[in-house]
Amino acid sequence: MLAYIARRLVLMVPTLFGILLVAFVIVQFAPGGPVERVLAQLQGADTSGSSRVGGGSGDLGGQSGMQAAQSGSSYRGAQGLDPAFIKELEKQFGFDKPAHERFFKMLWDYARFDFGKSYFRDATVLDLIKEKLPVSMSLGLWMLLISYGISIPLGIRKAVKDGSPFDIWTSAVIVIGYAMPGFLVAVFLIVLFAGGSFFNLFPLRGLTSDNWESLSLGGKILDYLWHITLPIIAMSLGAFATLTFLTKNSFLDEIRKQYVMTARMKGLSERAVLYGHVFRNAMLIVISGFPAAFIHAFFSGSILIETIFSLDGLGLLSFESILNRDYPVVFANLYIFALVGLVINLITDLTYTLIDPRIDFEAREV
Amino acid sequence: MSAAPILSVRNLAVAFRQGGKTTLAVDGVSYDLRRGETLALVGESGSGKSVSALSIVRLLAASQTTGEILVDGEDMLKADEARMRQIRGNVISMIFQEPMTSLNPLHTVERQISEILTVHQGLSSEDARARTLDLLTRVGIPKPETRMDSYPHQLSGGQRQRVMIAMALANKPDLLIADEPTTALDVTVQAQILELMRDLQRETGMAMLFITHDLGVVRRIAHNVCVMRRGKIVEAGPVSEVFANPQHEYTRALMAAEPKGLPPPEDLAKPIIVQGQDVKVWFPIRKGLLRRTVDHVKAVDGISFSVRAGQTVGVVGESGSGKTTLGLATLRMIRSDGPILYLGQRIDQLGFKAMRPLRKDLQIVFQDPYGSLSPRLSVAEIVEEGLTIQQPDLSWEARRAIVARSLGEVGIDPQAMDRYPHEFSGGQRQRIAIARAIALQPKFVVLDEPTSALDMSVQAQIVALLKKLQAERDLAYLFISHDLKVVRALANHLIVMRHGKVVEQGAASDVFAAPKSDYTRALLSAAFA
Amino acid sequence: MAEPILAADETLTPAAPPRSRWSLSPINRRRLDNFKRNRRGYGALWLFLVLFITSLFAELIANDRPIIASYKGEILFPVMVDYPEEKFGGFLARTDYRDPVIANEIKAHGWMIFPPIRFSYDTINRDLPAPAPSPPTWWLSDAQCAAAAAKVGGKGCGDIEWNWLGTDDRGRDVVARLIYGFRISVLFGLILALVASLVGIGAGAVQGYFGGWVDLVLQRLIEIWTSIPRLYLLITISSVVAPGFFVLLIILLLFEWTSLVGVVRAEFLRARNFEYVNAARALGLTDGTIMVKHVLPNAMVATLTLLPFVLNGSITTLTSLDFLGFGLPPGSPSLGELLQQGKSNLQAPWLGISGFAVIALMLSLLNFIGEAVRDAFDPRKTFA
Amino acid sequence: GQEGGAFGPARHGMSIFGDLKYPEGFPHFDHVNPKAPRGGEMALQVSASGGNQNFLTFDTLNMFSPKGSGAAGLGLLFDSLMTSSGDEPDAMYGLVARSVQSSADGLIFRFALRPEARFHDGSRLTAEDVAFSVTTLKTKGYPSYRIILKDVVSAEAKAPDLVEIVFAAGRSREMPLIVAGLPIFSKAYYATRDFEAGTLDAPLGSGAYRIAKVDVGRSVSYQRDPEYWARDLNVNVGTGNFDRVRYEYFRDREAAFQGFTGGAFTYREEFTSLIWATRYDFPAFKDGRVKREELPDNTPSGTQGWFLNTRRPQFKDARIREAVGNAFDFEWTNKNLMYDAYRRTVSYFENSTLKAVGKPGPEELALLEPFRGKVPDEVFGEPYVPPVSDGSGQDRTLLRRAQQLLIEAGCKRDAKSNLLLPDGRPFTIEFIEDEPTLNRHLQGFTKNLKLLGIDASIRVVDATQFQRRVEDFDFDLISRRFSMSETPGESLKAFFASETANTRASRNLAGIADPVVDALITKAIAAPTRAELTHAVRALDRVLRAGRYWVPAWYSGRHRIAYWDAFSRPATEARYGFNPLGLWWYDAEKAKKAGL
Ligand SMILES: Nc1ncnc2c1ncn2[C@@H]1O[C@H](COP(=O)(O)OP(=O)(O)OP(=O)(O)O)[C@@H](O)[C@H]1O
Ligand SMILES: Nc1ncnc2c1ncn2[C@@H]1O[C@H](COP(=O)(O)OP(=O)(O)OP(=O)(O)O)[C@@H](O)[C@H]1O
Ligand SMILES: [Mg+2]
Ligand SMILES: [Mg+2]
Repeated sequence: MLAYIARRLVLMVPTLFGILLVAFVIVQFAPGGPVERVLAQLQGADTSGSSRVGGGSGDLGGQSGMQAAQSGSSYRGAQGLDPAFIKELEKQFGFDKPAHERFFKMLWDYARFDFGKSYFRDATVLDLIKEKLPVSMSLGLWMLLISYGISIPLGIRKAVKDGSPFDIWTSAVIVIGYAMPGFLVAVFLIVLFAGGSFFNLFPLRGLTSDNWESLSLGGKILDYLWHITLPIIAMSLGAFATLTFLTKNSFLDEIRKQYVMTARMKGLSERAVLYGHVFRNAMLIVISGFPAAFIHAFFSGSILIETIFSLDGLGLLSFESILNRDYPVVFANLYIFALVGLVINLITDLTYTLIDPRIDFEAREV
Repeated sequence: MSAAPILSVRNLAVAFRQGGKTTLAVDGVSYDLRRGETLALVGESGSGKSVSALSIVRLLAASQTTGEILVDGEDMLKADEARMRQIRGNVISMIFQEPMTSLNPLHTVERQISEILTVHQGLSSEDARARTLDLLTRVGIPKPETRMDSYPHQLSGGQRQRVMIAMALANKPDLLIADEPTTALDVTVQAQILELMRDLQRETGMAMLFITHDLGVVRRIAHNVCVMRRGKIVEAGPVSEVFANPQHEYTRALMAAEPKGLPPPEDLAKPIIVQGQDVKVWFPIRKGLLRRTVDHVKAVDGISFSVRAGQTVGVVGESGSGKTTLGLATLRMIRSDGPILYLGQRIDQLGFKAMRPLRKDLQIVFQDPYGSLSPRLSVAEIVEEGLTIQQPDLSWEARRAIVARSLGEVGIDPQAMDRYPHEFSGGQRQRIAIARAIALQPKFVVLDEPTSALDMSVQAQIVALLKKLQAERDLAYLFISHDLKVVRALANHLIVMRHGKVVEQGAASDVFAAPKSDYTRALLSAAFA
Repeated sequence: MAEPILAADETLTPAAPPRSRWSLSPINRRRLDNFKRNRRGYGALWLFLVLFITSLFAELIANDRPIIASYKGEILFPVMVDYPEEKFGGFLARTDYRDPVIANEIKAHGWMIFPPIRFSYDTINRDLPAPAPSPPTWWLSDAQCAAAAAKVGGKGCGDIEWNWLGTDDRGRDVVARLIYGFRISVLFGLILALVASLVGIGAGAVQGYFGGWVDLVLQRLIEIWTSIPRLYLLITISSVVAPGFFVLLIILLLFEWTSLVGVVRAEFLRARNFEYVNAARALGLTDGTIMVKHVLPNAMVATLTLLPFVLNGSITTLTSLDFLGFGLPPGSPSLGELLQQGKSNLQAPWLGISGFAVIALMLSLLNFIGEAVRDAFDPRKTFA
Repeated sequence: GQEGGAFGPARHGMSIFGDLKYPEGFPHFDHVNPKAPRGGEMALQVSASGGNQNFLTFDTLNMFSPKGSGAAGLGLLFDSLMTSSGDEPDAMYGLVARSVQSSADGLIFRFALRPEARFHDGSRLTAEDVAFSVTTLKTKGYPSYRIILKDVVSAEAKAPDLVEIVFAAGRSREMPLIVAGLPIFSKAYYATRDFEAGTLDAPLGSGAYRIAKVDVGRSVSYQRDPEYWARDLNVNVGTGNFDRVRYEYFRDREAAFQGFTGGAFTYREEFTSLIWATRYDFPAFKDGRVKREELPDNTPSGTQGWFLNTRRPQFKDARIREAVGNAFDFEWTNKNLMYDAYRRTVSYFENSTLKAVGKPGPEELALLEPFRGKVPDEVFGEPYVPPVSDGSGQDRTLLRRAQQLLIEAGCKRDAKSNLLLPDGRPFTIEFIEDEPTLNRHLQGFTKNLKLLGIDASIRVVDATQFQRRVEDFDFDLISRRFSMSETPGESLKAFFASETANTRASRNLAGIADPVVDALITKAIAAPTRAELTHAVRALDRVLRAGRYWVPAWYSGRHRIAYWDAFSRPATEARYGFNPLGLWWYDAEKAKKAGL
């Protein structure tokens, strides 16, 4: 096993190289780069695409239908672009150098975990990620908790009661929940509970109130919960389906096996049989997926929900950086998440062997 | 003995339904069992013994059970689940017929046994561990400390069975249902286990419902016996009476049936089919999170053997001595050291692909027939599978005809061939496994305890079949068994194993007649006592 | 003595009556029976098939062209053939049969039979009673309809053409869009889900079954593959070719298949240790057969469970691509677009609700079917 | 000796043509309420962006650097040399500058500063600071500043209260105004700070407001500075009446609207006819706590429309271009998709005095006459106005006309009725868009084009890619909106001159290359008076419209505003400066009624 782990760790290096290389090449082919992004923004276009997500704009076109004109003084001089200016921009973004040079510089920087700064924000990539992490974590961890906490027991119960009315109506509810698009629910919730028309009970935006600093600990917790209620509801409606059905079906598969009979014969309670014996056998995928799900919870993002509730999370960050051609952020994101992903994959694989001692990863030569 | 029966079964009937058809597996069975008494349930394989036993504790899924099952006067069929939980494992314990598949594959031995102790007796984990260790010692597992952390798949068949037994006895139940509890055990261990049960019976007044096909065992421990056939009890009574004076034709047949005859003498002129030289299989013992190898289980430790065409090499020896491992290594199902030759060609280094063309000549009947049958394939599909390799152009009908014949040969109603494996009895599954191996027309077959779950009559039939095939096709067998009677009837060469090593080896007749080592002698005397 | 007993009782009946070419083997019969016994699933299958096959003929159900028309004695099939307007005395290159001028002309010289819904997915209802998105016609008062009705010489809502579920924000009939949208979503989803699962299962199976370097290398390749910045790939590709049904399908396929690999690989890693897999190997079966017949059924549970969701996921993906503008070409009948419109038109609940209802229905049906299939292959499933 | 000739007199204000409505020492602008009470709060959303500002979020308090997204309202922190009057198109009056004088050639401007000008930290605002601000914005500022300030040669402090700005020869007409409107930073403050840094430290300004509170990405509040040095200055009388100004950010439009209905902010300008028409039915509106108004917007509405790329073979022929325009049924679109909220744009200078109407007057004729024969004759008649349809969405008369035009231009149909260009290639049109907003409106447009046999399709791409294609003129038809100035100058070249027709990334999207247009632009740029400018531009408008270079879209001409009823406003509107934040005041009594 040690040898295997070592092999996996060593292989991470070429893998990361491959990931960066492929991404780099693809990015080279993408039409329009940071220079165009700057120019587009100068023309008042929404380069990040977020206004598309946040709802159509007015009837006039232009960013959010609002006056994209440059304020007061500057629009008077609406002029063409100076080629020298474009050259200058290219230099600023390092595009005066050939691609391979840029690539190897990036590799060298990344090898030292130096991710550089965003093209368009005066912040290092790591700072940006750090800044967005709380939002993503909040959403992710709660979602994880809720989805696992509800889906697994529910799935098990459904398996036990397979075919009963309980099974049927829960299926219906879950499927309908899944079919409900989160963004519609979110908007619906906002109208219902956060607008001036019905109940103005919940906040519209963010994770905390602006007076958060001055709250007591209990107040902080309440404030926080108050803020995430709506986004979490909107996100979680669809979160149960796959896990519940997976649990149910895996359980159905195991539940009539001989060893379960043995466990029953021991006089174990139904719970002990289900959770103590069947669970581990049935839920290889689910359990071993947990570390990954857990880590992913820190980085999860949902562009739409983040937009609707004005939560600035990693989902929006990576989406906007991609459309904005903010390559340092794009590549650093890619690199960091890929690295995390590789480690998670390894952990997941090791969990397999912990769950089922018969599992190994060697080739079967016999 | 107290007068009120602890178990009283009245008119029990169990029916299975599938595909619109109803199969009556148990049909109006009635018997009583008193405290301190042992009732033996014998009968034909597939006669409903296991089903009737399982229905007592209501563990039969997808079936309709009617009648009355009174345990201490309480009708099990009417008790609710909570009550059943109190009863199971505490009042009634059960040893399942197939120990190989009855253990939770992902729990260690310790956990499996101590669980029942903590649940019903509320023992602390240390106490439970101590008790577990004690139980394992008592069921004859050597060096139990080292076995506590093993998973079922790391145990030999007999060891697994003993873990089951330890589990069942852990709580000193009032009623023990033992479904073929000693099939995977060699005679000495078997004796030890029976002794243990009897001790317990004396100590606590435990009643035993003992299902077996080994009439010797019945004679040794049972007070009463019921003979079952086709879901009905055809004869019942005190052991001594029934044995002395069997009334029913079937009982008489059963008693008389015994694998008979002797194998043809070894013909040293025939070519050697399979040969092994100094074969070694060491399993690493891994510890810790990183699963480092700290030691080895030397399951097979330098064994040399050869099997000729038309020859049967019997492998006997203590449970856990490495017989199964040897068999697997011979067919290159596990990695081994030391040359293994098939028709003079070394196969011990061959990979997956290179072995494949040879596979149809080298077959195996696994010790755990249930585990070796794909649960989602019908029996027909399972048996037919090998044919598709051997004779890929056969039509569907032709293949089915062959399947039907093979099944018929091992005594299975071909009409049942479209059922799934779990819908058969233990003995039936074992025969399906045999049918599968034989359908391929191999040159060499490893038979790992192929008759352990079969009643005498079927056993005899299978032995006869094996002999017939051997004679027809010059088949070579590596025959692993605890049942020395069967071995004597089949094997013309014998290897006696212990702790992974050969204790004694030679022509079967010689070994049976004049065992050289003490171990062999002890074994033989226990078997033919 | 044992043998006679056997021989006496167990008459060897012929295995089965000879099988005709198309009939199922008994075990498959049993599986099919099991499938049918799951009444919900069986019903769902029928309903789904009916809906799906009906939607395949969407052109005959909701269209702005007559199915058949007779003009000056000539029988025409406008659904299938593009007739220039000149044919009917007009001047345009295409004929709009809904245009009153043309309609009257044809009626004057013959007849035409329209499909039950006289809108296609991209037909703009030009005589909207209220600005788009305009409400279902039955929701309106006669006063609201008056202006539109006046054009056809009527007075109230009864006189105008009905939009049963209203129109979307471009004045297109929601029912027509749902019909076409259902078709495109299901086709897209089914193809995507099936191909992706096949490839994904294949890759996962190979990895899990063989292990070793095969696994190590494939896993690394997949890791690299899944890290490809998809949005850039999409942007790049869509800058070369206009994204349409097949382009999107292929692009999504490139990535979708990886979603099942992990699950299947895990199941295979586990199942390859099972005794019956060893037994199959001992039989000398090929790796392919072992994987498909013996190991795969274990992985099928997860796959079958996830399949409806993969299918639905493709709709969601399409939706989000629509959001970003990389989705189906504008104007295509996409359910995603409808949902999106639902969000930006809260005053028009019929948009969001009908989109959601169709997706929920589709997903429920697929789920029920999936459950029944699972039942069919579950050896222990028995129906009382 | 001075370069550039003698300096003119020092004046209290300036405008492009030198005309000033307000005399020196005027007490206050006409459109203010000099007695407006001060106090209260106005909370609103950003509706126009400058510098690096973004409508959806902010992450820095530096809006002048290229990095990050600046918070809204940061302009409130800074004074400029001069400030616009609001009821003249381009006049500015001294704020920090006491007076201004310019050299005879108009390339050197000297601003005399008020000695009392102070930064918020109490330090004096000097000429050094002004010079620093101009040069810094020119070299390090947000690109739009860098581009505009190209024509500034130098900015120098001649004395603590005298700054001299030198412009390059051939500068655009509005340059001095632009410089006079630039924010003024403290040189000392930035001596220790990086000007480009995307910082969250409140920058040092000198303006009427200071930053009170920042909640990154969500809201930023300003507090009126009671010590503001210029609070009683004539240009400031009656302005800046709110004690607090708060900008709220919402990433989602619906969330923002709901925020407004719930009172999270109090003033909202509506840009979507659909919301305006359908969503104002929430309780606060129904019971009168929220008011809704449409106020006239008299500024040029901007040039929005679909520009036809004449570089493409499809659009070489003006007849074809007109035919395409005929396929767009504005009347139907306006009624059925936009609640009749808009008016058709007909001119490039819509909603301004520069728009050509009726037959050309004598002055215009004088400008046009030399080109008779080189321009279509219609130029001398009524200017071209896009046809008005019958509102059916598919006006057969218009389509027939289009059909005729196409045939006249030499288009034919193939066997499958697809339209072919005169050169025999199929006629295809692809609309590209960088956001899906206009797809709704295009639906009917493309449908009609298809009826004509043209293979029309819509393609939405991401903004950056869009930009690339626009720069390369790689499009058939493209929708854009440009802001037009009331006093256009050099910018006309960028839009319409042949010199820009083939310059990459220019704004001459249609690729207009017409010597007549060039000549008229030269006339307009050289116009010494507003009247002459007006005639020149109107003449230009006629020629451009005759060229059928675009399918004009629509404009509103109104401000649709909704607000919680807590405000009052001056009786007279500022014609050119719609500025509720600056000119309205908080009415405590109303506010109480509205429950604020
Ligand atoms: N789930 C099931 N569905 C249908 N038939 C079944 C099922 N389980 C058992 N049977 C049938 O019931 C009969 C009795 O089975 P049972 O297991 O009780 O036999 P047994 O007497 O224990 O035999 P053995 O000695 O071989 O273990 C057999 O013929 C078997 O095929
Ligand atoms: N995978 C494994 N890992 C570790 N130890 C194993 C493994 N398989 C078998 N063993 C050990 O090897 C020894 C030999 O096992 P084997 O199954 O060959 O015994 P056997 O002779 O067949 O016994 P039985 O008669 O009980 O079936 C046993 O002690 C067993 O515990
Ligand atoms: Mg049995
Ligand atoms: Mg064994």
